[in-house]
Amino acid sequence: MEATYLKAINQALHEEMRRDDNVFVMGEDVGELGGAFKVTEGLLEAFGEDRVIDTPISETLIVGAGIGAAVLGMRPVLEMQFGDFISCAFDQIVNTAATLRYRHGGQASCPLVLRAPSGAGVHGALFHSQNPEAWFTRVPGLKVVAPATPYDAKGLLKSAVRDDNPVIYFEHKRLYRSIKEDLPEGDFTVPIGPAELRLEGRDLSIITYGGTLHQSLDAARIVEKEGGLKVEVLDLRTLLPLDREAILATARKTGKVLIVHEDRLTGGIGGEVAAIIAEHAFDYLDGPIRRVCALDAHTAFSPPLEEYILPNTNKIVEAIRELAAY
Amino acid sequence: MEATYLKAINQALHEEMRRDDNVFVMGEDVGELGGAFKVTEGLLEAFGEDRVIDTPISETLIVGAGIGAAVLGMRPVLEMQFGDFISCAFDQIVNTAATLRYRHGGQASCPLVLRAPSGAGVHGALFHSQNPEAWFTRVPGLKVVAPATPYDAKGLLKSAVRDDNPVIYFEHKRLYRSIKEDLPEGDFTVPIGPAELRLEGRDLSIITYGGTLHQSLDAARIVEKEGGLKVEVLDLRTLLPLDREAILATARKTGKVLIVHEDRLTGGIGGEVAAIIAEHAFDYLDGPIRRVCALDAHTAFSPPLEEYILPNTNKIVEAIRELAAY
Amino acid sequence: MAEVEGASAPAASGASRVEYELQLYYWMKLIRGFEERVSRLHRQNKILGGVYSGAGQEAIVTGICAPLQEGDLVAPLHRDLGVFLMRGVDPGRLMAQLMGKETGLSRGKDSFLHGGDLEHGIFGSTSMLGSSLPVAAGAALKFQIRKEKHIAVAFFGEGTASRGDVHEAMNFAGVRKLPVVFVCENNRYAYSTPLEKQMAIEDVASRATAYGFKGHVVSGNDLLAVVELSERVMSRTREGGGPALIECKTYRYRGHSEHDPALYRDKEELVEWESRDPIPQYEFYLQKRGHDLKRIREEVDARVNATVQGAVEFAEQSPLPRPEEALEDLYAPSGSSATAGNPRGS
Amino acid sequence: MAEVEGASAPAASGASRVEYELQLYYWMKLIRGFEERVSRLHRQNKILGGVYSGAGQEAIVTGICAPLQEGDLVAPLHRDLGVFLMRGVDPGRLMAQLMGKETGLSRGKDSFLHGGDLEHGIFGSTSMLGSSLPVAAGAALKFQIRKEKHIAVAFFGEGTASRGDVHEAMNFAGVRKLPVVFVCENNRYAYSTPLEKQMAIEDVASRATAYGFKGHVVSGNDLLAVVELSERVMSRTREGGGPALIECKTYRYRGHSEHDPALYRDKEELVEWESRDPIPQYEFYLQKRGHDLKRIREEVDARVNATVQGAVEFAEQSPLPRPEEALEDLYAPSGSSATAGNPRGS
Ligand SMILES: Cc1ncc(C[n+]2csc(CCOP(=O)(O)OP(=O)(O)O)c2C)c(N)n1
Ligand SMILES: Cc1ncc(C[n+]2csc(CCOP(=O)(O)OP(=O)(O)O)c2C)c(N)n1
Ligand SMILES: [Mg+2]
Ligand SMILES: [Mg+2]
Repeated sequence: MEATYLKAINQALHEEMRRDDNVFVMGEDVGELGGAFKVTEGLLEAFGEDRVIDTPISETLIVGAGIGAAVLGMRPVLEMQFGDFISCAFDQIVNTAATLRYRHGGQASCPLVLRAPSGAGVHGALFHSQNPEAWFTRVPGLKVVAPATPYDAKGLLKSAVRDDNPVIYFEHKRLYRSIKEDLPEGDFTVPIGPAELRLEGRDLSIITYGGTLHQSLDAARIVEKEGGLKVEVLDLRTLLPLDREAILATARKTGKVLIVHEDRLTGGIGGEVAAIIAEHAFDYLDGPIRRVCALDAHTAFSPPLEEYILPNTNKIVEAIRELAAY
Repeated sequence: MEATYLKAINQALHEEMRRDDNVFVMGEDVGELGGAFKVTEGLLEAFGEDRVIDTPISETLIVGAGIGAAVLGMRPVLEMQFGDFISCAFDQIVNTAATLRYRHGGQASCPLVLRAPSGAGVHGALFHSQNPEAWFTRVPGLKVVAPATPYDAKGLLKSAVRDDNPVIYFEHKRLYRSIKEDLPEGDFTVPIGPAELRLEGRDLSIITYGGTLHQSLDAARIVEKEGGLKVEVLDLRTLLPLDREAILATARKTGKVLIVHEDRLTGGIGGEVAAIIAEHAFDYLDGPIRRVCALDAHTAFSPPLEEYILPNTNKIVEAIRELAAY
Repeated sequence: MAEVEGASAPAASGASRVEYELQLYYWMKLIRGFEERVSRLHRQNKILGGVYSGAGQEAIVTGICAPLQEGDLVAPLHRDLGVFLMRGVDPGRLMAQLMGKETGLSRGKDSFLHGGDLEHGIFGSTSMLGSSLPVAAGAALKFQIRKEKHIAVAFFGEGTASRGDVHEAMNFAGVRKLPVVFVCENNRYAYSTPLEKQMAIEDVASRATAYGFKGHVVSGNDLLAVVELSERVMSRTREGGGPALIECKTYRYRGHSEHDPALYRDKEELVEWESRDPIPQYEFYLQKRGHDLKRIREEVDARVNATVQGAVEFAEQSPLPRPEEALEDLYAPSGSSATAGNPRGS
Repeated sequence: MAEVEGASAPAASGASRVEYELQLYYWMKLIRGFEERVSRLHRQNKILGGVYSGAGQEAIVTGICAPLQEGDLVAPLHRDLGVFLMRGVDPGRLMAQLMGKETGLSRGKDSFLHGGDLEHGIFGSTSMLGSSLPVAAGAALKFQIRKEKHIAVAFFGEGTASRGDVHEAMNFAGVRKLPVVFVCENNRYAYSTPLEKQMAIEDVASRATAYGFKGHVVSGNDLLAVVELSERVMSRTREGGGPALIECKTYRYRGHSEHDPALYRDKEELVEWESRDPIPQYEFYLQKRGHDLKRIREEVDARVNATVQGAVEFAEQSPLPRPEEALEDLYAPSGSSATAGNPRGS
């Protein structure tokens, strides 16, 4: 059955709530409204007010209370109305949740999912366009995922709900209604951890995730058409822990690596990926490791500015050409 | 006159408050107590209650109110009692302060300093040992400094106070009383931006900052003594913006780079530094870029655990030997 | 417990008072007219991104801003477009801001009301609700330290009242007796979330006592009442009387944003509140005061139309920013105003 | 406004009540004895890191924890070591926790009281003051959703009351009428910061009304009063009566931490409060109830000494963790308990 990225998330929520009555949903306007993006639509009708909880505007409370319920065996799926507001719950995530098991001598766990609609390209400006993932990928105790397709969106959310650790789930707003995919009937999951090779190639590797996967694939097709270049495209999917083996395998295979993400260049995950390759696949490299990312600015509002800041297919094509020619 | 790292910071505060009566200090227990570490000692007596302000336990308020005063021309120097609690003020820093000028069309500025005692190695455990710097080095609009010597501590703090942008100033707790230096009489500053070459070498470069500078220098001396290896040591000092030229210059000169920091490996600043080198000095590299950092865990309390997690001179020596032999 | 404060005639009187009252009418109508145009421009795709209408709540902004003086600092929230107009921001620049034009307050950097204008004493708030209250407290701290007779004003919704930032700001304001006035626009909804899911009490104002200052409740649709109260409260705060909280009971006419049909609300409720519209209420008052309402209304409508039309034309004719400007205004030139302090000693 | 609640004899009576009252005495003495030993061990460098003494405040922990039941969840803060003892955590494991030993609650991972023990219904709080209150609200939410007759209890200091987390937690608790009791230990100082710099009101308890529930004030040095109040309040909360806030007025004997000589405090003040020490007060009560105090005191002292000594010996003999364990317990094995839910469907 064909489903949009948004619908896939919604389906995963319905199915997981049906499967396990420890699962409940909590956030601002997730009930009758079905969330600002309609991701939680229908849940209130199906599962009632005890399992679909509208909260006050209190991000710290949302995460903190989620933790309190989770240590007692519930499986909360929490929503930040926009991923940008995750900054308001920062302490609870990086300190209370991430250290919980460690502090309790391994005798407690914190099985919660924090859904955060993130990403730019929708005229969201400074506070509705952020890509906060790299704030969390440096925090042991957390897992971080960022699906790029409806299949992964559904499968990774199911895995996240079933995982006994706090998982931050970044869903890209621009993908909600812009991509569709046939999903298999019945239950399926996508494991947290492994990256996925989206396109096999031999000349150059693109390592990416989330919103820029599609631009990367487009760029790969363009350069193949125009010059026969075979670009390999690796979709990280899980950002913590990183799939080091897959990263190193593609780097060793092609010898040329282009890292692409919508998050800013400086301090984005690309730096970590580049460092892993520069340490562990150095001998295989045939050229510099390049990055195409958002420029080091806030995501400005006005279209010419936003366009200038964000990565896009053209910028990726350009970088592929340069790197291939190296 | 000889001064400890702590005393150097204290002197800078006294002198800047004397120089400019827009400068004021605000935080928890900064007044009569002189702060948890005595960094603000004597300020209350010298400048009175209007300029040395004890706040309630409200990190968000401290930073938010600092912003409000700063946009009106004051120059607040704010203190987090421990850098770890910066997580409680996260939103104000990364969203209100960092975007302020951008949002106001360049017609406003936010000249505040946020002092954050950070770092491990003092049995501080999970919540009194953190190195939060990399959360902020990915945020345009902020500046981030991390002095490693009394001279830099004083000079960078003075520059930070005089800077018209929000500057996060990480001072390493372990250095407070453990290092001393002769400081020149009179006013001097250390500019925000440039890294400092602490040791010239030719065989290998260590790029580091903060607490691990001293361990790196020790390690460099050890390997020189034992085998004549000439290690170059670059102290970043400013973490945002990074001194790309100095980073690339040392990498091109020696061809072998070891990045050392006390912050964790994954998501630490080392990844960004490695990526810059792997992109812009690739042709000069004679070996993999290596990193010696804290392991990817929280900073555990029990001495054997803490020691295992943190970088130290031995681990650096080890890595130098391996990389030199590459 | 705070009680609803009754409306009474404004304190001053005479010719200047009459003019002032007519000016209030103009402001309220300008805000409504401007915002209606904004909604339309949004439907026409000439304004992108989120648009949040303050329709129905105009009397609050008008009444709160009327007694403000130059040098005061105001932090408006997403529904307070009127603050910009009342503080003297050029309507054309404001419209340009909403359209992301180079001539807008943020030069196209941020959307809608997140561009501030310190020249007119407006702090541009982020989207993170409540985060502007600590900032307002800090501005008030500056006024206090410097012994300036200014006040800071922070607007917030009843939903925003649930944020921790609001608590920290009010507590600090109480401790230091800061010259800050917190203004809660209680329109009974936060997006789809009704009051009773937001708090277990009826009046946000009653929280002021938890911080050692006074909370006031007023009908936010009664311009006279709001003005009278804000004049009184602000002059007390300005004279060193410490912080205050004013809660204005009101109702949001439109959806949360222009994207929101607001199906979660009872239609009856909307009709009921529309019958308390602040504009006819105030028109009735003007009539009672002996004004020729028909004439005044025509005059004011014409002025409003001209102003709004002028603003739209200015904004539409303004250029978009150049792409490379995306990298400007991130940082102040280092130390550019460091010498603007009061250097002492060597 | 909350008033100070008077002490009265505990509700139940008879033989079991007598035993219970003696047990309370033992607990209070055990807490004091244990903490005194901790301070000494810290001076001897056998306990590293920050050590925060609850000396002078023992009646609070004792009185609050006494009515708790198995399955309730408590989030103690840094001065609430007694919570661990009263909830049945093995004193040896607790001492091992403080010494960073393998047998400690966190297996050496965290220091002092940040190790939790869910088996005994103790959530280990982080250092970030106030952050445990939302967690306690969430535990209470679970009890509510599951219709379990349990309660959550969160301790916090009057300084911590200034944090935004506290506000968000209490507001939510009020809205949902959660079974949670917030316990404020108002010892008049937060590190060096006195009450009047922390808040502009006298009673933290009076804030409860801002969230739609009741605040109670009690002398935290009067064990009987605390017990009586907590029994009453908790059984009401347990039966669905919603949240409550109990404020215990008390005083911190020692410095903020063992490193702090607390020179910022008036010595007179300390003497005054020492004269209200909870232990002699309670001893006087026991005597009035006809007990042979001398005998009881000797017995209890001996038991306390033996327990503390045993704990120290256990802890000292326990091994330190192996270095490589630093990388253990960061993650739960993926999905290890995922099937512990209630699988429905296929
Ligand atoms: C911290 C934070 N959380 C959530 C949001 C999303 N959001 C924007 S407006 C709004 C409702 C605000 O309600 P209220 O404060 O009552 O103001 P109103 O919109 O009714 O004027 C929400 C939830 C936000 N902007 N910031
Ligand atoms: C968020 C946060 N800010 C600051 C601190 C540092 N700190 C630890 S205890 C303390 C004082 C706490 O005072 P109070 O809540 O009254 O508890 P008490 O120590 O008096 O029992 C402070 C400021 C902290 N642990 N967490
Ligand atoms: Mg509202
Ligand atoms: Mg206290």
